[in-house]
Amino acid sequence: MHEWALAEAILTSAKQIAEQEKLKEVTEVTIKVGELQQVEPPILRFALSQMKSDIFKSAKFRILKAKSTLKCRVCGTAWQFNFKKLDKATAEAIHFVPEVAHTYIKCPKCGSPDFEIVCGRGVWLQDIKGAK
Amino acid sequence: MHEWALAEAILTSAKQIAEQEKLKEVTEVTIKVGELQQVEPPILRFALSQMKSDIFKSAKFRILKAKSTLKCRVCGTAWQFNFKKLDKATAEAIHFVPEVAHTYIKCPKCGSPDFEIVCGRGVWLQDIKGAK
Amino acid sequence: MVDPRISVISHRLSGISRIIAVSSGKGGVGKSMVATTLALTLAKSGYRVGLFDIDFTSPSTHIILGAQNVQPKEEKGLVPPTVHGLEYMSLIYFVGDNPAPLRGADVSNALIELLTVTQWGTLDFLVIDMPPGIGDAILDLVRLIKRIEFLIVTTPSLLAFETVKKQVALLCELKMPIIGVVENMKMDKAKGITGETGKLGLVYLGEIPFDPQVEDAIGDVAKLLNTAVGKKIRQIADSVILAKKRAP
Amino acid sequence: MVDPRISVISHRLSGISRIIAVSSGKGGVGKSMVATTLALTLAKSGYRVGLFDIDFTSPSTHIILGAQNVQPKEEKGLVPPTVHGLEYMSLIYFVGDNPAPLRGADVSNALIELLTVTQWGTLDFLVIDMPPGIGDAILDLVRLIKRIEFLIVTTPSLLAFETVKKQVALLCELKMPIIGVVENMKMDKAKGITGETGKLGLVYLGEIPFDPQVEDAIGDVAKLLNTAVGKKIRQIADSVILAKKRAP
Ligand SMILES: Nc1ncnc2c1ncn2[C@@H]1O[C@H](COP(=O)(O)OP(=O)(O)O)[C@@H](O)[C@H]1O
Ligand SMILES: Nc1ncnc2c1ncn2[C@@H]1O[C@H](COP(=O)(O)OP(=O)(O)O)[C@@H](O)[C@H]1O
Ligand SMILES: [Mg+2]
Ligand SMILES: [Mg+2]
Ligand SMILES: [Mg+2]
Ligand SMILES: [Mg+2]
Ligand code: NI
Ligand code: NI
Ligand SMILES: [Zn+2]
Ligand SMILES: [Zn+2]
Repeated sequence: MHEWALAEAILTSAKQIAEQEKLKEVTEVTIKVGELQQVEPPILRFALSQMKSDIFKSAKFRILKAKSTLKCRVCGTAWQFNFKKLDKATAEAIHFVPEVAHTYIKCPKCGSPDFEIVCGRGVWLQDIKGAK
Repeated sequence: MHEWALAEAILTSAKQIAEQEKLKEVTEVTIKVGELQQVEPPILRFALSQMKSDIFKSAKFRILKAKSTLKCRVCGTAWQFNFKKLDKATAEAIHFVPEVAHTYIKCPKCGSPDFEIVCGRGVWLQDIKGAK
Repeated sequence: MVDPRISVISHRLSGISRIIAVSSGKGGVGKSMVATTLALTLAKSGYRVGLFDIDFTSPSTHIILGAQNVQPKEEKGLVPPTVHGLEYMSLIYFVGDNPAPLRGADVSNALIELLTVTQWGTLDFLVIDMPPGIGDAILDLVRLIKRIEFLIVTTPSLLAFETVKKQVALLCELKMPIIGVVENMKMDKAKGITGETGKLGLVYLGEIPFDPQVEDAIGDVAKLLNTAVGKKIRQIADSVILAKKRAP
Repeated sequence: MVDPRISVISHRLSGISRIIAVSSGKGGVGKSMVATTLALTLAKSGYRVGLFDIDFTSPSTHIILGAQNVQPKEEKGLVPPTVHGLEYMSLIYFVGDNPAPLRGADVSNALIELLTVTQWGTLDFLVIDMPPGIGDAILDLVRLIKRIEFLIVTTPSLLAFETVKKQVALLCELKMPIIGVVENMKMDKAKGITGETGKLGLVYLGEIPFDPQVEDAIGDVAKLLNTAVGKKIRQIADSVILAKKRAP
């Protein structure tokens, strides 16, 4: 349940945006979770539902999953990250700090750990809908 | 005339691409030069014309200028870089290595040197047209 | 798309009274040694202290502490384990002894992630052990933790001090508070930097002797606190405790 | 949009016989001292030698060389000035004594720019002085200069050697050639790392004594070459000259 900390970040950030946009009530928050970090939508949703208050009272949380694309800086190969291949401890380490992927994952073509996490890294706030 | 080295890079890179695309002749090369580096199109054009050979014999070089946008990572301010404000030595340093802008330029709002060069940094190869 | 993490960081650090970055443009001047020993000394004096190693690609504090078989606990975030009295956080929990080849953007991202999810709780001091250089780590700390205070470590060598001067110039320009300068690995005959420090308008916090015994104390905290280095840092800790935050 | 610079780098380096990166995961172990003294020694032996300082945010080699009032010449690129017999390139030509707060992506870009425009001409050796850590600089060198050879510097300290081990693990995995390991700042009583180096399958190139005289020789090249450090590096230079490129 370290997702609780991420959920709190989402609510804090969403609240700031809602205030900027002068929303009195937030009806929908769209969140994107990248596959690399393996955040489970049900866990995140539970955390969000436990913490939501005031302007979020009736808010729905849409959680979209984003595939994770890695791209090798040495040979240019792009590939989809398949976390099922990782052992449990490694998967958990990447779950906490996605950047440690550079310690465990190599380019499937040239073996380099020097790849870019093009997309699907962590948790993003994509959209907020509400009433003024 | 350090532009000569950049022109050589452009021709080398354009040639590689032309080979990949199996072009027998290149008719047009579109280049984008960012304002930050203050590369003068006439100088670059002259260097390109001096060096062009074989597949580039009848190539035209289109050189587009790109405004340089800097964005502060601390306060979020985005601004257009105005190199006319710089003294000659500073302008020349940035001309050679655009990143040293971080030594001389500060965010106009908060004074931080921690800004992103969003666009208009250096020299880019935008497009190649030719015949197979 | 908005990165939600940044917004929660100041809240996450809100239970911490003072955040001190042990820093130096130069590598190998003893940042990790000073940061670790300072944190241990403050903890021994009864303060609640955290130690955060953000030299992600070349961490040292876990070796100095002899930290082994510890892991953070997953509980509404990551709760750092207590190591020799310190709430201790490091990337080594996630990479072990393996290399962590991280580019600057990755260092930045990992730092933001750990600041987002680490539950430090209530602390009197959070001591941060920094990587050398003027790169992503220091720029992000300045950007994300406005109230951070810097403790600068140098050696008497011209090579170290010239580099430190640049870092000080940067911090001054950014109006960041500097507690003072520690002169580490001072040899008997070495010409000191007391005067130079004064010229920069900085507080000279004292010199730590070059002590060959320190090597044997790596991994043995009790021994470390009893070396000449440990004893000197006790005095420096007093200055740190008393230091008001001040812009240079 | 294609970055045209990458394509010309190997051509730009084609007149150079050997490219040697003096490297260490750890800061302050003497990379800059070894790189500078090695380059000077090779030049004194009659080789054509370049020295390239890529520790952009904390450069030291210009101070060791006492390089002053020199600038590259703009001529179909940038031609490095000759400093004490070395074709010498550093970011200090462009930033002077001012801080250069560069994030990793900026370090990477500046490195690529300088590799693109620097006209080294014909050289027997290009010695590269590296920043500490495992970040953008080393990853870019490995990516852009496939034939680069590494010379690893460490001290006898556990803190240095543990960090160096990680860097070696990375380089081995990347199949990069390592000339060998130099043990710097060896004190008389210190337990050496000869055995450990052997266990890693690396060549031990020798120990350089800790020599307090070195500080006085900073900025004075003739004096530097005459210190115990300078003399020892003369022997190490012979091993470097003889070393065949070898994957570890
Ligand atoms: N006062 C001292 N006397 C002797 N050795 C020291 C002293 N301070 C640090 N060291 C040693 O110097 C080296 C660099 O110290 P470290 O704390 O790792 O520096 P940094 O974190 O700045 O890279 C280590 O081998 C450490 O054991
Ligand atoms: N063999 C040596 N004996 C004494 N001092 C040394 C020796 N080698 C390096 N130094 C000193 O150690 C410090 C770190 O050296 P430096 O070359 O700057 O390391 P790095 O480039 O790895 O950061 C400098 O103050 C330098 O003068
Ligand atoms: Mg350290
Ligand atoms: Mg605890
Ligand atoms: Mg150095
Ligand atoms: Mg010359
Ligand atoms: Ni979790
Ligand atoms: Ni020019
Ligand atoms: Zn690859
Ligand atoms: Zn700003």
